[in-house]
Amino acid sequence: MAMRKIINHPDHVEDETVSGILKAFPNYLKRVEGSTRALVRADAPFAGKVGIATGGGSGHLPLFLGYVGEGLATGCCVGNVFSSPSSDDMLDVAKAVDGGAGVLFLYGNYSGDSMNFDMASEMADMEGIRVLTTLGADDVTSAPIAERERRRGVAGIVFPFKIAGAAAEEGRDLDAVHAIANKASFNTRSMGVALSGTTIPAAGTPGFEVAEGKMELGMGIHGEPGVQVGPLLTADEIAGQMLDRILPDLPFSSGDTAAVMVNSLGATAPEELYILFNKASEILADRGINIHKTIVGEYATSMEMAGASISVCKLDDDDMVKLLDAPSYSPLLSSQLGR
Amino acid sequence: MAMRKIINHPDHVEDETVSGILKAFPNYLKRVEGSTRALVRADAPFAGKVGIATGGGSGHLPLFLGYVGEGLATGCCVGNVFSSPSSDDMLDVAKAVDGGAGVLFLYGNYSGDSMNFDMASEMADMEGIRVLTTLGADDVTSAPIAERERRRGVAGIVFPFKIAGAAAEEGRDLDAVHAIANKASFNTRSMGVALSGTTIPAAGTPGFEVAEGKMELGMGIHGEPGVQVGPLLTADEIAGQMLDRILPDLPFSSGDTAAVMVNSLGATAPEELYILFNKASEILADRGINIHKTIVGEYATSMEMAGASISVCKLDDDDMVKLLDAPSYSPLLSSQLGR
Amino acid sequence: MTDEILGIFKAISEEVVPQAETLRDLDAKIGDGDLGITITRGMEAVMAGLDDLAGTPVSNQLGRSGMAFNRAAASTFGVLFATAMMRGGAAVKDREDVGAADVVAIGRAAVQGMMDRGKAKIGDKTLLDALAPAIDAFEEAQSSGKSLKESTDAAVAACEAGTTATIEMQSKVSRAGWLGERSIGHQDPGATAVMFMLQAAQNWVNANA
Amino acid sequence: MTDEILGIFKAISEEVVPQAETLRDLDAKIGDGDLGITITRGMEAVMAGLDDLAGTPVSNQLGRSGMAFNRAAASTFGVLFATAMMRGGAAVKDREDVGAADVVAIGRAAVQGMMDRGKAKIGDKTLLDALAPAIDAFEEAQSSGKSLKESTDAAVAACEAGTTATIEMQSKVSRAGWLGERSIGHQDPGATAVMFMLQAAQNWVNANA
Ligand SMILES: Nc1ncnc2c1ncn2[C@@H]1O[C@H](COP(=O)(O)OP(=O)(O)O)[C@@H](O)[C@H]1O
Ligand SMILES: Nc1ncnc2c1ncn2[C@@H]1O[C@H](COP(=O)(O)OP(=O)(O)O)[C@@H](O)[C@H]1O
Ligand SMILES: [Mg+2]
Ligand SMILES: [Mg+2]
Ligand SMILES: [Mg+2]
Ligand SMILES: [Mg+2]
Repeated sequence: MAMRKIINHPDHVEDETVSGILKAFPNYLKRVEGSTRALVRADAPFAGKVGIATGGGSGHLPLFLGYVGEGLATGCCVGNVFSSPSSDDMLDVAKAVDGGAGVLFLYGNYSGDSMNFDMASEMADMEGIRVLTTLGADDVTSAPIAERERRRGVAGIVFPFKIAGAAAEEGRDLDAVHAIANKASFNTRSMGVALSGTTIPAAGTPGFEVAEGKMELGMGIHGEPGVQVGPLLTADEIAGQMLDRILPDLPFSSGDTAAVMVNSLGATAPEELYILFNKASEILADRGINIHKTIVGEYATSMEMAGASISVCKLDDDDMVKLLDAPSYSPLLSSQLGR
Repeated sequence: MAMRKIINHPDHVEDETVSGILKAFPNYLKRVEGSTRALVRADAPFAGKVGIATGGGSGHLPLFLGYVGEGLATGCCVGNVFSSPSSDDMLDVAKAVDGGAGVLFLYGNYSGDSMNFDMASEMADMEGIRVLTTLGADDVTSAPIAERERRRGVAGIVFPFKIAGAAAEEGRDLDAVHAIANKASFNTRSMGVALSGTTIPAAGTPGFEVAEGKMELGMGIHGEPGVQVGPLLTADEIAGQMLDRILPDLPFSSGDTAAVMVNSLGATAPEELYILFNKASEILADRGINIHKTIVGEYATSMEMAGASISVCKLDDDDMVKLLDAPSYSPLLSSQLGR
Repeated sequence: MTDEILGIFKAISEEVVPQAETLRDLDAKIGDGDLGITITRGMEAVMAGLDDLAGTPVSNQLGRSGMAFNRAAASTFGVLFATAMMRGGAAVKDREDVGAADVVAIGRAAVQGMMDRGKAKIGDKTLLDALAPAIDAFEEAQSSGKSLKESTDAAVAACEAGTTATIEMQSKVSRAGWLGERSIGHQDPGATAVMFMLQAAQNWVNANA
Repeated sequence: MTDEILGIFKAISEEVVPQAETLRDLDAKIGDGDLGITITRGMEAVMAGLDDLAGTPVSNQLGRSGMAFNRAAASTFGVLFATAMMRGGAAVKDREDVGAADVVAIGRAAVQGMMDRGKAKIGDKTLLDALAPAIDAFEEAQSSGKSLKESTDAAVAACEAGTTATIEMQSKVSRAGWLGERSIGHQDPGATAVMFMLQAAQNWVNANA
């Protein structure tokens, strides 16, 4: 085994991870009966409240399971590393989180996930559960803005999680939760840079590589090719190039209020993230954009990939600000999100 | 530059990191006037309360700066990557966190740090500030138990931070805070495993390496040699070997109550930590040790080093439990510590 | 063909799983490289369920096999395979006996189901570009009175041509779509998987029909 | 020697900084490899402060230079160097004129200061094993009436022997102490740095005294 990974067997990574999380925080999560990969809050469902179900491939912690919590998602299904969970598990989660007010599916825009979630949504519908869907589709480099529905979802999904989670917690109805989740998703733009690849345990060798001293701008979190491979630039240059693509895309304009996230793809250290933020905040200030909230850390990773992403979410109004600032809790997340 | 790091210049890493943190959380930290590397809580000092000053080399975030916060340390001085801060900065922090009840120096046992802190302590004494010192010295592989005072401090310092921080917050006097910090430190034992090296930016090349497919058990967080280099074992075997050395060392016995931490040295993903914890919790249960609190994540890193450590802290009595469970907050830490 | 579909699945599995490496490599070029493992895990799950399906209606055999595939290997290919089987099965629902004459109805329903699910069109560089021409060719052969064997040969030939044609296409959807023009020049992995499956079915027809 | 100490610091810096690589390599073997950068940054900071110290008492020149070193390059070596200079300076506090006869008092105070600070003993494989024998040899040479130059030569010879002797020692303290027996066979980096410094001082004496 030529991987730098602490595991037992490549085929057991996902189940042992889930088992470890359940043992670490037994009061926080439970398995849906009869399923190993469908997990919901220990106290779910919540009568009269909208349930939020998420899910996606393993290998991205704290995504997706870590976003289950108070003021966040209500349940999650866990796929294999970098693979979609199955529609069966999604249906199980939908049923387990439905408190009678319907369910929001909130996940990243990848064809495997979305086709499975769509199938689960049809099955839930047949069981009398109303489901609406919001996709994270924040990566500006994955498709032009005119084809936004093709864009993949990356770390920026943090904002819809927080905002929709708070709206559901407040007791808003499904249409309202869906509307604000869509708004948070639409208002979020992200871009990433990768400095190394990552190895899927079951594959054993890196699915893709970035040569030392090089970087790939716009690479996806499973190694989807980016827009530009070149020599590794400085932190200030990287922050500049990212914001040069992110800001005109929405666009973010002078006078706007925004939340900013600098996210590590895994191996990149907090020190580097703060160096990036140091420049990013300067650029945003120069452009007249007011930073209401800053989030820096590991929020959406690709195992041991080296790299980082910047996400910016425009906060249109006081309601979005209030929802973003609402308390939330998950033991897999930083205190930064909690208050 | 053949490093996989997002930085501007090797000599600016530390200052730009601090600057980014201050910009990200302006209400949380402030610089001591006239110093760039001495930082304290924005609302420090606290009249009548013991101040807790920490510090150490950069490159270990969230150590050390991230442990400044409510119910945690009051101030911190920041050294260059893997280097001690200077006694001047330590003195500045001591003066800035002293609320009239004296100051506890709490940091990891490395000769550069401890000689500088000792010097700062003598200078503080001359300025009429009473200082007592508690060292983190939890790495069981660095010296035999008979020479515990020679052991280096690693991730286990989290427990004295939480426990002494809560005691200071409660208003206990310096001797009491010192006594409980010493107890928490003494009751904590750790061991690490490294799967790769790390590159000091100013050096440009890895200070040490671990070949792919190998691991080094007991390696220190700056690459200090461990007790055994060998083929990379499975997660279960690693957890077993670590606990086999940790548990007899205090010793931890059947019926004991403990807190457990599984910490990533940087590149190692949360998934792997939970796989380690999955086995560690099983072993502890088998030995009759009751886990009161579980902490899993990045708490003490070595930049992009791949590897992990396990720490176990024995909770002697209800007082220790209460202090460990007390609320605390730092934006650089996980919600796991907060409640 | 009542339990014959089970034999065809077995033949497909036996022939396609050894080609997983090829699919992996193609998917690594314009996708994420998991199609090899998807096919392996998915077909193994189908195989594992076959015994339980013996004697049940074809619609059930198809639908349950599709679901088993996706449960074991959820993915774009998996959910499309499941959808195709469920919708194909639905086209012959409640029917005791299903024969060569039903292949077109099953195939059309499968294609339509996958288009509904995946919202891709012909020419978007997907497995549809392998499957749709195969159904067309089979239908044409049947309506001009060709035998099952001849119709199958025509279908596979059209499938092979369709698969090859994906090389020059630019992907418009899903993972490969993010590559834009850089997707041109690579044969679509999903189309190739469908081609391998139809070739296996063809071998089964030649040996058994 | 009033401002002469400034000249000596300059000579030390000019001669030792180019040897930083050697110190780095030695420290990489049984420490953390930062002694090269420590010496470079520390001595540069000393140099930068020299002009401001001209004309001030020797005790101040020593103490302030030591502090400047550690502020720029805090570390085990840095804090020991600072302690040595402060304590050495204190040994001649309030003295207008300081000469060769004071070297022993300064040296003894410096050694004692470092022992107080670092709690190491002679034989623990540290810079003490280079410096202490040098002071002893200087004192003996002085008391047997040797010249400053001869006394310096004797001190440096003892220092070199002491430094070489660290090779066979097992470290008992600090970073190298964690290596236990594996520290044997490597020359102590801190002792080597002290040796380089005394050799530079010796060259200064030969050229200026
Ligand atoms: N929207 C779609 N409609 C039909 N087929 C599609 C669609 N998207 C992708 N495909 C097919 O799926 C194949 C990839 O399958 P798979 O490897 O499972 O995808 P992923 O790993 O991205 O989930 C593609 O080669 C293509 O043939
Ligand atoms: N306790 C001690 N007392 C005296 N000298 C010491 C002591 N510990 C270490 N040293 C000296 O310091 C040298 C290492 O200095 P340095 O590289 O600054 O250490 P570190 O990088 O560990 O802070 C050693 O080679 C040794 O000569
Ligand atoms: Mg996939
Ligand atoms: Mg050092
Ligand atoms: Mg794929
Ligand atoms: Mg050193």
